Amino acid sequence: MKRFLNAPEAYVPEMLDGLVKAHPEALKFGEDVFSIVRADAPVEGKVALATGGGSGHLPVFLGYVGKGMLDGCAVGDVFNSPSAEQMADVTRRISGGKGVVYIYGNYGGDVMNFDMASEMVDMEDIPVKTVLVKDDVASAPKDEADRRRGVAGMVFAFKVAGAKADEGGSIDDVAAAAEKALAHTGTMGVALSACIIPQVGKPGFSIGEGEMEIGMGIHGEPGMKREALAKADEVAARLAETILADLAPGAGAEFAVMVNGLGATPPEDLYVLYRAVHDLLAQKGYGVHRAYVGEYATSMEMAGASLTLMMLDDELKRLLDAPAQTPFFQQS
Amino acid sequence: MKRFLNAPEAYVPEMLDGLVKAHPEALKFGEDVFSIVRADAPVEGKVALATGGGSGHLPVFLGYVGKGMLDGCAVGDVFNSPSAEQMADVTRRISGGKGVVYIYGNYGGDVMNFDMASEMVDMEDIPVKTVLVKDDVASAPKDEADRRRGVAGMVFAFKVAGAKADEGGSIDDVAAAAEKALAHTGTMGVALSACIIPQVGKPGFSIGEGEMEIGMGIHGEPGMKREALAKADEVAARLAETILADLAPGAGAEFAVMVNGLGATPPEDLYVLYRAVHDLLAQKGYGVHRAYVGEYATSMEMAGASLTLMMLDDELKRLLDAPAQTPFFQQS
Amino acid sequence: MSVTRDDIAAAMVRAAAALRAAKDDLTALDQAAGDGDLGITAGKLADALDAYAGSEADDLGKFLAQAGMALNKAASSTMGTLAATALMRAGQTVKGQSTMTAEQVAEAFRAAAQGVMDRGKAKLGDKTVLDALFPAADALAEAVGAGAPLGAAGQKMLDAARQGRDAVTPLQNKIGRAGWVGERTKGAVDPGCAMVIAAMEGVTGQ
Amino acid sequence: MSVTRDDIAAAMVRAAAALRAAKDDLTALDQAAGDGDLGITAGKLADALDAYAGSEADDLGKFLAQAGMALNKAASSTMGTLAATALMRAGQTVKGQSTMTAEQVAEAFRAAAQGVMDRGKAKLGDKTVLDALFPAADALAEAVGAGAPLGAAGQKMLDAARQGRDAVTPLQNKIGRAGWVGERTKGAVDPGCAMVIAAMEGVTGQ
Ligand SMILES: Nc1ncnc2c1ncn2[C@@H]1O[C@H](COP(=O)(O)OP(=O)(O)O)[C@@H](O)[C@H]1O
Ligand SMILES: Nc1ncnc2c1ncn2[C@@H]1O[C@H](COP(=O)(O)OP(=O)(O)O)[C@@H](O)[C@H]1O
Ligand SMILES: [Mg+2]
Ligand SMILES: [Mg+2]
Ligand SMILES: [Mg+2]
Ligand SMILES: [Mg+2]
Repeated sequence: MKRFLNAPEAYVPEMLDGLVKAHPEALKFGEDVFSIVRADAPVEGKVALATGGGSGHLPVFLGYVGKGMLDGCAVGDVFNSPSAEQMADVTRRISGGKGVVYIYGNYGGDVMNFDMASEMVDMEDIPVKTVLVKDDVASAPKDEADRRRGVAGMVFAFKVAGAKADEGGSIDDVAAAAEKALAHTGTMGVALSACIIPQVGKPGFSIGEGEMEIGMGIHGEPGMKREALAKADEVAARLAETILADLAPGAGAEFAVMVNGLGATPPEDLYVLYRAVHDLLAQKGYGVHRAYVGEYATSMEMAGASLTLMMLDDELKRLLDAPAQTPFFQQS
Repeated sequence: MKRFLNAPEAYVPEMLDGLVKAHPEALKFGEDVFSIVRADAPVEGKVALATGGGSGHLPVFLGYVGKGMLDGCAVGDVFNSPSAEQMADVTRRISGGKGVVYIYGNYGGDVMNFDMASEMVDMEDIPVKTVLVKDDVASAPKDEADRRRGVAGMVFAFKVAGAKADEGGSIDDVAAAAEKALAHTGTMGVALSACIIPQVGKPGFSIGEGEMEIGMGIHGEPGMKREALAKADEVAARLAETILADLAPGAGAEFAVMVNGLGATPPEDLYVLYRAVHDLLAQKGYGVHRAYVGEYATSMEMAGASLTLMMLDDELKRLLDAPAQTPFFQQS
Repeated sequence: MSVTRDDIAAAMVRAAAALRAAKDDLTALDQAAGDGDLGITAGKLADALDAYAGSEADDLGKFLAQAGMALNKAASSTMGTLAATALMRAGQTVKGQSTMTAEQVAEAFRAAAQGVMDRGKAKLGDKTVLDALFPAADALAEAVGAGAPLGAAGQKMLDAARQGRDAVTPLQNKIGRAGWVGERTKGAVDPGCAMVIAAMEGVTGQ
Repeated sequence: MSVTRDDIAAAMVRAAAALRAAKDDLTALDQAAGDGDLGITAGKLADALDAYAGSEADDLGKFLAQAGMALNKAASSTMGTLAATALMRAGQTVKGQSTMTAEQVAEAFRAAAQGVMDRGKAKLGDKTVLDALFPAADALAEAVGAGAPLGAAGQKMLDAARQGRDAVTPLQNKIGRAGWVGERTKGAVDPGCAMVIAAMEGVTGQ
């Protein structure tokens, strides 16, 4: 394992300790290191946003806690849901009197625990609304979209919903903004190598030299097809065409584009992919309103990338363009 | 090669095309794609800052072109200096009447070409001052510091000098600010795996499973020692102690700390390293003024990390804290 | 013959040992059909059970429910959460009691299975832990109803769980991470079934 | 016997072919003692020389100097930049001329070597291209001075370059990327020496 670790069991708490030590102006711990909220939480009079999920995907989830995006995050062990108790703790600490919106990926463990958490805080009169992220178009066909996984598209949901909350939106407005963003968002990934859960110590699968897996999830969930590694332009076209078929944009549609690296893929390669996506959209008469190229939702040392497209209208543009300041995402 | 590429020869121009397409509000091309300047260049009445060097290190060098940091960058092929002609082109396009400061890493090809470029523009009455970055404490002993390589510490030099230029400093002031930052900065890296130059197609060296190379450079230049991969805390201590011995800080010194990932190393692991550095500095009675954890100077898919420490005084703090907006570096 | 707090605590310790012993097998099963963390989850559940078994509680209901909360905190992946839910639901059936009869053990088990179904919203035949739990709950209730002592009834329960597991092995997982693996799960043992059976083996000593 | 533009152009094409043939060897040498890009540089120089050889220029001085600028644009790593510098300096010695004598070839070569030294600021014995270039320049001047025809003088030049290369092979590189490799470079052929010798072999046809 080509990694910097101490005891594998200590990996997540040490990482969290380091993160809060590096960003004390932005983040603070809740009940324990697994519950992290904005340094200025609770923000009174604002709908609060919480997320949560397993570790191993930085900046997802924790990295988006900050002004203009999320108020708090419950953090689990690598690829493991946090507990309901931790989620409830985050919820209590960020609640500013206008309710809390949960936005998180559609994974069984997370769903069960967030459901338990919302039952707990419901008894304490904190209203909660839940928005499940299911943007991975490769994870199930469109008519079974409820089975889809949540991947990098959640970052757009965090951004849009966070801006709506900053604008003074109600809990329903904020949840609706997140739902709207997600209804217009699709993501698809391609993996070139596996990653290692420190406590397991060896990869759960392998991808041969010269192979790629199209549609793989960010925990190594199997994709649509294992095939020969294609040229960057072809890979970009495969991802873009599949997402576009799913979103079915109208003529002249404008997009936010995210080319996300899974971990080991160099930023240079991501720009080679972005170029192909940009040119393909332009050829089809579509526009790019904003491009995000970099690591937004990772799988530790996995090599690979994902493409996310969000179709924009004026409201989504405004919410996407609003400022945000988090340890991993700054926009002004 | 687990990478997204088209023709290897097209790698750098395609990457640059993608980068400018993704960030049209920030960047524009000069004479060709290898010469890139701020979209609003030249900024009249400000000392301009230029850098340059081989590709394969994003965000270094190009990613720091923008408000508060650099005005332009000459870009070479992977691990190759750009040409003198490209550097001269960048220089002409960013010159705002107060002169141009070159800040770049101490590598033979770059030095020769920047020297040629400054001879060229000197004939056109553009005054140039050169600041060489030599922050890698592992690359030569302190009494041969002129032989040292320039690595991630250059980012602090860009930041400090860029802020000085924004404050209205003269060409001498800006160069002096960069020199001052660098005189107080040391970096040391550790690599866990190699990287591949696309046109070569295979790694130039290899690091065995369970091994690390302490002190390796960002092009795979050999380090001080090949040894068994140690625990994260030990690695962090090795890097920090070596740099501290070189910088010889006074009691209660305050630092800017950068834990930089070389490419394949997960952000989580970088925070595990940061935590160890933070605690070690605290134990010695030193303070952390600002922490930067992430990918700042990479080597494509190389696994590994570097630590940079900059000892701060009030002026350096002010210049470091000033706002900056570039495609890869935002601070407000 | 009635079951006391100490009996339950001893069963927890036996389950913990069995879970710990099954770690590597569970990791391998979950690597094939999921994300490979089930061995870690089993280890965490084992540690949490061992740590909890010595706790005091006013009555059996609280003893079980608090055990569930401890498990959820320690291991909150899908199986950890379902295990926690199971214990919390079981606890609800014996609130205020300091012992429970064999019939009440069977009832608590059924409530636990139902809790897992409510929480996870899976159906029988989706190839999850439910396909081991429900047949086991039925068999236990039937045997106890027919007057069998708990030891013999436990054997029936375990047999039924194993049969349930084997019955769904040829099928495709329909839910959870394994649901995304699709076709390739046909013929593979469901990792969650394997985990509850390991725990039952520990409890029954068989 | 005088050297014309066409002679120089033909020599460039021969050098290009030799550099291209040496690519893989140069990559391997530079992987051991540097960053492994010298084969790429050699390939780029070869392409640039081929592309330039057909160009027109007013005189030999411009023909050589402009070749240098073309090389710098095409390949600006250390060796590319030094090769470009060499041609520019050589060009300065024959400004305005349309042919050059054997003596002038030797002078131009020495100026080129001195240009490389000025640009790179290395010393003899640092184990760089200088350690092949200076002995070669001396041998060429001596042979031409003694009245040898260019072909025979070229053979002496090449022999001297090879001897220069071999003489520094046991030493440690002191400058450039290889300088950081330190001890491990002892006994390894300097990649830059290998490249200029390949080019000279192409030019002399030996
Ligand atoms: N909705 C569900 N209801 C009941 N059991 C489920 C459900 N989803 C998954 N499972 C069970 O959980 C097992 C996987 O557990 P675990 O590895 O903890 O999941 P994950 O890693 O996806 O959180 C599966 O083998 C299956 O038996
Ligand atoms: N300062 C210098 N002066 C002369 N020759 C040098 C100098 N530095 C390096 N060289 C030569 O350059 C060769 C390496 O060339 P190249 O691979 O292009 O360098 P890099 O990749 O470091 O830019 C060395 O083998 C050496 O002969
Ligand atoms: Mg899991
Ligand atoms: Mg090089
Ligand atoms: Mg699992
Ligand atoms: Mg080289």
